[in-house]
Amino acid sequence: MLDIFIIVICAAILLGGVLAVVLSDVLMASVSAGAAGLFASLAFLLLGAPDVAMAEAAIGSGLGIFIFLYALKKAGYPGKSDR
Amino acid sequence: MTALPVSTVLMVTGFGLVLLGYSAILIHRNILKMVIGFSLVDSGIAIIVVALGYVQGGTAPILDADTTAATVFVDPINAALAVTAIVIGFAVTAITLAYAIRLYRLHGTLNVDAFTESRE
Amino acid sequence: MSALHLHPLGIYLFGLGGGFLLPILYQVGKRWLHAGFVVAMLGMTLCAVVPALSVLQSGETIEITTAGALPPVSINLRFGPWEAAVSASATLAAAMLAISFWQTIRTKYVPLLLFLIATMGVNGLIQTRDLFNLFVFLEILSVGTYGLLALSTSRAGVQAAFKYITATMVASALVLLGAVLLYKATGHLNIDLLIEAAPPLAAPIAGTALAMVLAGFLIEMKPYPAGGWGLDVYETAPPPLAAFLSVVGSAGLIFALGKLLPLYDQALGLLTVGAALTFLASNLAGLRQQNVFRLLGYSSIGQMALLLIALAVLTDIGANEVAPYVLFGLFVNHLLAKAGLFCLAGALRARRVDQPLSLAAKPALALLLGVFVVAIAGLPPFPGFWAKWELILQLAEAQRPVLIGVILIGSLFEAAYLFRWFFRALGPAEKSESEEADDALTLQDVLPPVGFAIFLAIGGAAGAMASGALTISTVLPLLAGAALLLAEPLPGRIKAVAMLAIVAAGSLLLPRPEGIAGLFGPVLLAGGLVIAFAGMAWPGPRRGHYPWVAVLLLSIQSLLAAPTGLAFYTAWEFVTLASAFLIARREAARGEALRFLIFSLAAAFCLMAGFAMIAADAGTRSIYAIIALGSGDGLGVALLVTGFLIKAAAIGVHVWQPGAYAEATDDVTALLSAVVSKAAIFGLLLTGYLVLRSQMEVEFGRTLAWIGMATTIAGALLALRQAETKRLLAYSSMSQLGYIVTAIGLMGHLGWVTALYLVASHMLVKGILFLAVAGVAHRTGSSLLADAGGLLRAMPVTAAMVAVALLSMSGLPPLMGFGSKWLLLAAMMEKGWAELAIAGAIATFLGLWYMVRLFTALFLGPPAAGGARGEASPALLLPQVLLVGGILVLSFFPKLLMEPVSAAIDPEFAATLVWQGQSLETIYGLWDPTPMMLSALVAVAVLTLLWWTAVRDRRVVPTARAALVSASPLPPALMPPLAITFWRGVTAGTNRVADTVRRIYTGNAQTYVLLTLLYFLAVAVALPLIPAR
Amino acid sequence: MTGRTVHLGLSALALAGLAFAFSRLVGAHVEPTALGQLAAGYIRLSPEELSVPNVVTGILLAYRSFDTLGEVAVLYMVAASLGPLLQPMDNPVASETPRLSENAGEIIHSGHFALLPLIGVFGAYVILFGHLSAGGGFQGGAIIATGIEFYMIARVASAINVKAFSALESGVGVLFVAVGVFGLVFAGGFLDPRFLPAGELGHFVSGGAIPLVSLLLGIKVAAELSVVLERFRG
Amino acid sequence: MIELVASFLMFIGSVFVFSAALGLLRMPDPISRLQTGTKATTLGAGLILSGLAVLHPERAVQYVLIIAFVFISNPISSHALARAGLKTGRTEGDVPEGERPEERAQ
Repeated sequence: MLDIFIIVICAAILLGGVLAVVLSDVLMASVSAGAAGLFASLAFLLLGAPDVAMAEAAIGSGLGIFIFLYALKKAGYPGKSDR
Repeated sequence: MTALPVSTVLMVTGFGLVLLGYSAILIHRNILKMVIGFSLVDSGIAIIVVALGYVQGGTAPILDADTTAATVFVDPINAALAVTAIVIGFAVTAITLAYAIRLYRLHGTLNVDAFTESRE
Repeated sequence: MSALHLHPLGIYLFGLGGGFLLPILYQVGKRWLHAGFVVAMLGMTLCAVVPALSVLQSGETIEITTAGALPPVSINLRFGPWEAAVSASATLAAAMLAISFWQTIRTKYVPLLLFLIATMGVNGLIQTRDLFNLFVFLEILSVGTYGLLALSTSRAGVQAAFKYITATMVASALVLLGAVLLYKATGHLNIDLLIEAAPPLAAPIAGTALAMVLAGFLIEMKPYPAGGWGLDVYETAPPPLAAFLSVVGSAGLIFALGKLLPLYDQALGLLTVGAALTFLASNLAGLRQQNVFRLLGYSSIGQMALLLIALAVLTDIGANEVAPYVLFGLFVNHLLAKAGLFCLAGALRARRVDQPLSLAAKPALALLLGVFVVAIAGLPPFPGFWAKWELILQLAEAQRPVLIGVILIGSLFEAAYLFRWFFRALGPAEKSESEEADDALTLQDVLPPVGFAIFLAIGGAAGAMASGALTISTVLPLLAGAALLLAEPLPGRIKAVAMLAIVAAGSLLLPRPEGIAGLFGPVLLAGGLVIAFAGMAWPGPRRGHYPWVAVLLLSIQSLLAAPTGLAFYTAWEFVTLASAFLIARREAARGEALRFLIFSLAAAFCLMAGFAMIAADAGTRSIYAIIALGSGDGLGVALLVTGFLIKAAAIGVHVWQPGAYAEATDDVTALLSAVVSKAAIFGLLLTGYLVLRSQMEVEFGRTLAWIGMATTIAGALLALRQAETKRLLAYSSMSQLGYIVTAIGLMGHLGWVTALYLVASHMLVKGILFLAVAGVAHRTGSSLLADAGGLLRAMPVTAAMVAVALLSMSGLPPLMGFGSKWLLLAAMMEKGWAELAIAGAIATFLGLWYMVRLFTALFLGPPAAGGARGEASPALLLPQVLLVGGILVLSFFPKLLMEPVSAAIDPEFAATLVWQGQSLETIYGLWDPTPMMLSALVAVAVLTLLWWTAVRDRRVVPTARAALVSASPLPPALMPPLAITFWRGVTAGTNRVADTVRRIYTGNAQTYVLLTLLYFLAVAVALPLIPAR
Repeated sequence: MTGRTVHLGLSALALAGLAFAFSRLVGAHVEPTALGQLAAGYIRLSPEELSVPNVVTGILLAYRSFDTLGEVAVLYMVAASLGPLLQPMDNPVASETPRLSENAGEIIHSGHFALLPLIGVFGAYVILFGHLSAGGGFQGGAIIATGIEFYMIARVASAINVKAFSALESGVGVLFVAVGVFGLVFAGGFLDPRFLPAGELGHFVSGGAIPLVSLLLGIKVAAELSVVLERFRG
Repeated sequence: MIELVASFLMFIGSVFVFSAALGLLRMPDPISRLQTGTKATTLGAGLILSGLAVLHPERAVQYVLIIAFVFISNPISSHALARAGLKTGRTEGDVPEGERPEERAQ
């Protein structure tokens, strides 16, 4: 049972990662990266690392996205994409 | 079920995330995308660290009422290291973003190719 | 633990506690902020330095545990002798840098606290024994740096900071992953336990992990080709911050790598190769660098790579006894000198390498900059010199000639670009007065560099003591120089007298050499003093002249008396430096001084490498023991001979000489030509002794003799083409030294006696000629042959002096030149080298020709337009008279010289030569001189007749004179400037390679990240492939 | 653009190389069935020596608290650096989007009164019970910082008093170091939490100074993260 | 019996959450997506948590707290999102032509 969960979660993490790389919109990309982090914290929870899960959820994906959003605003978003 | 152990699946994910992060850093010219790449690398490393500490059938290394001698724990050291790594990763991401903003203010662009004033 | 007892843990308490407290103090008041910073910085420094002293004294390691548990469970720190030494010096340097940083950071609390915590981070990197903790401290240093880089607000500065962050993030990610994977593979994070477990490099997990950690730390040290981001930061950061990164930060990084080194026993070769590549490439790239700070960055990276080479190689060859001495010497040299350079360059607002900074007008600053440049270039008396010498000798013992080559070539490049900058900086700046006023230096600007220089001097003395070179021979020249430096405010003539007195008295204190050195000693001392007396003719203050002359003359005495290779080499380098600085005193001569210095250093490095190989072969470092053993190392001897020949201006490598002689001040030229050039001859003679004992005598001699003869002829031909008196004499000097080299190449008693005779003769003659020419130039205001003429009446004494010198030099009877040429031809015929003898005769003829040309141009014919206003000054004439006296004495009583010469040489030949027991008179008797004598006399008669007829016919004289003065011996097409073309080509080629090397640094952050990743991959691929030694 | 092509080609090479190295690592990975010696030691020692059932907290706040101290220093340095870094520059090219001055709306504004106490309580719980259950200073501090972020969203116009927050984090940092020194003076070494009584395993008041350290850490992290957020917002 | 109730609650909750996910995917514009996402997940999460509370009555208080938290935070956050969308003018749909439900219906 754990296996299936983990595989699904991992797929979600990787999907988030791929989206973060592929999406040309920086806002979408940063949110995808945050989603990957959120799924990662779920995986941590399942794998017996609740402390890490909390840290990742709160710091890595939670506050991480916030500073990205602020940075985007300061950097003139929505601006031209790099492609 | 599946032949792969849980921690291997997680490791593949972690390394995959690291690779994705580096590909973002190397391919995208937008420095904000590069920073996103770095934060993906950080997440990936955290996943790898936790995966490396996983013990088959292990539970969180927190002793409570239902802990018995037979209880298997996952490695607490990896968890501790992962927490440290996440916090440091966040800190470094924040400062990188600050530099990205600074660059944007000075140049009005986020394109990394524009930032080559000193070279050779 | 009592409060008074300083413990290294205090570094962290002061660092963090102080760092945390600063914002509060800032809100209380700025004064409190400053006080807090000073207390914290001081506390940290004391907590590093005081325990370090006691640890170094007792040799006992302080182990620091945290959390009340023992190491594997908790993190522990170690404060052993190594840690103590590096921690203390790095913290001290940081504290000194804080002074020069003060103006920039005092108003804000953020840079202050970052500086404090970053310094603490460096200490942590040095002391911690836990791998993950190492990562944490690495991050502390990195984040502190990132924050401090916010101080550079220029566009390029912000860009550089961003590049720096991206690249170091890759590096620290590698370290982190590697640490965790190593924990997975071995179950340890404690470095001692990891080393004990010795994880195999070939294992999939442990091996990759080790590669990650190694690559991470290597990348942090900005290796070629993955270090461009570091250079950008060095270029754009505030200088004290760049200095901090370059010395304090690097100290922590290389120490961290060093303590992990036992994990990489198998990979030392890889490390060496990588570091050697970095060393060579960054010094090569530095050659083309125009930005001063980027230049210092290249040098900095090069120095760290050198340290890494030394670390890896000394570990590899197990030279544990000398390792601390070499490593710490190199480290502390870089630490102090580079920090000083960055601070000083910052204080002087240096930007571009070719920008003059008016340093010649600010002697104290020039001295300071000179100290740092000399130290970085690895020259005595600074710690890097002693360390590098020992390193090269160790490498030679371990049979690593390629590595020696890499180190010396890289060092040569480094010296070249640093001294180029230094000489440029001496020049007068094009600035208005108000700008000058803006540039006034504050105490904070000057204090740290002065401190670094003082520590360098102390370190140099300590290094000399450790290497056994702290003898009176090494110290006395420096003391004399320093004493005269203090006397600089006095009037010039008083300083001249003081200098002569100090040199004369000092030479009595120096050990008295024996054998041929005992002959060279008094001759060169007397000649040197006499010529140096001519300095009286320059009445000005002549700042910087007398100290260096004293160093020069005394060092030559030390060189002659040197018992060991190190003593010889040290004195040799003192001579080189003193000569270069003397030449560089004239602004117009600085380009030539640089060329002189580069060729001299190349020569010196050849000597160092050659001696190292021979000493390794012989197993001793005493010069005379080596000669007695007769080493068989062919490459070593070849290198020695090359080195000495470069300094003797042999054909092909003579290009440094004419310009330097022509551009230097006149009395300096006289000293260089008459006295200094003899040091090379002395070295060649020593090498000759060595060769005599080994089995390669014949080929060596023949080669040397022909090189010498080619030099003689080429020098004479070139002298004939010169339009300037000093240049003519310079080529004549080259030509005459060629004779001496030929004589040494004869490898026989007679040849060597001749060589020594020629040494004395050349010294006297060239002393006279250069001083005479100086007198003429003083009076006529020009050194062109075309501008002079008809001075016979105005300057009769000078003319007489030149006539005597002319006769003596061109080998006409009855003066001593005749005797020497005579002996030389005799020796050649005795060897059966007839071709050489013919060539020698031609050379003699050419020599006569250019001397007659000089004399005619100066003294005969109609008086030139400028005209002379009387005889040269007595200060110039008196030395000439004394030297002429010497010529006359030696001409008429040759035994005065011949007998001691023979006596000095005889014992050396006793074992190998058939000359045993035969006196010089017998030798004369063996070969009939009559035909030679007759032909010479005939030639003289014919020439005199020609001259006489020419003089008598008033119409002929001007035409004949003009023809003689402007005549060219060969059509220019037949004398292509081969050597100059060749060296130009070498320079251009080097520059082209340097440009190619630099091109990889595109300035793009993405490129740098890519390069760091590729660097890691290269390490990962190479690491398991390196075979076990 | 040959330079770009070369860059992309080499990037592909580097990524492929990394992928290969990583695949070797994954291939060699064997999931263990038991803990290593050191980890097992911690599981045994943490309850015994420290009376801390959450071994991760035991490691983070006691055995490897030197790491934690360093980590706090990193966060602290970043929070401090952001001030000068994000200050408006003298020579900007791009102009800033001005900060919104209007309020966030009635619903959010009212909502934050309801939610903030909840978040605060949860954060405090995570901090204070870090030694007994999952959590600790870092995590709790981060949660509180999220609450503060929420406050920032709800009250767009209000500024966080950065001065007060940085004074708070500084003061707490000094206290942290002081606690470390207490450990040095009254217990086994620097950062040893056992200068306070160990208490009974599983009780709230137990684990020596670990709850205290956790509290300090929580406040410090919360303050630091808030400063970071405010700097980015401002 | 308790397990049955709990399972039922959780199953219904899952259906709601699933429909929310479906809605997020299929709805044409941000406002509609928020609408489905918020309402359905709030209810779904509430139901799942109630199921858990039934299953573990000893921790019922905590579950109730969580439910309260979700019930407050979900609407607020989606309101904030909607408002932000409105302010920045991003309320237009971005579902490609031919994929929109109304087009499909024709």
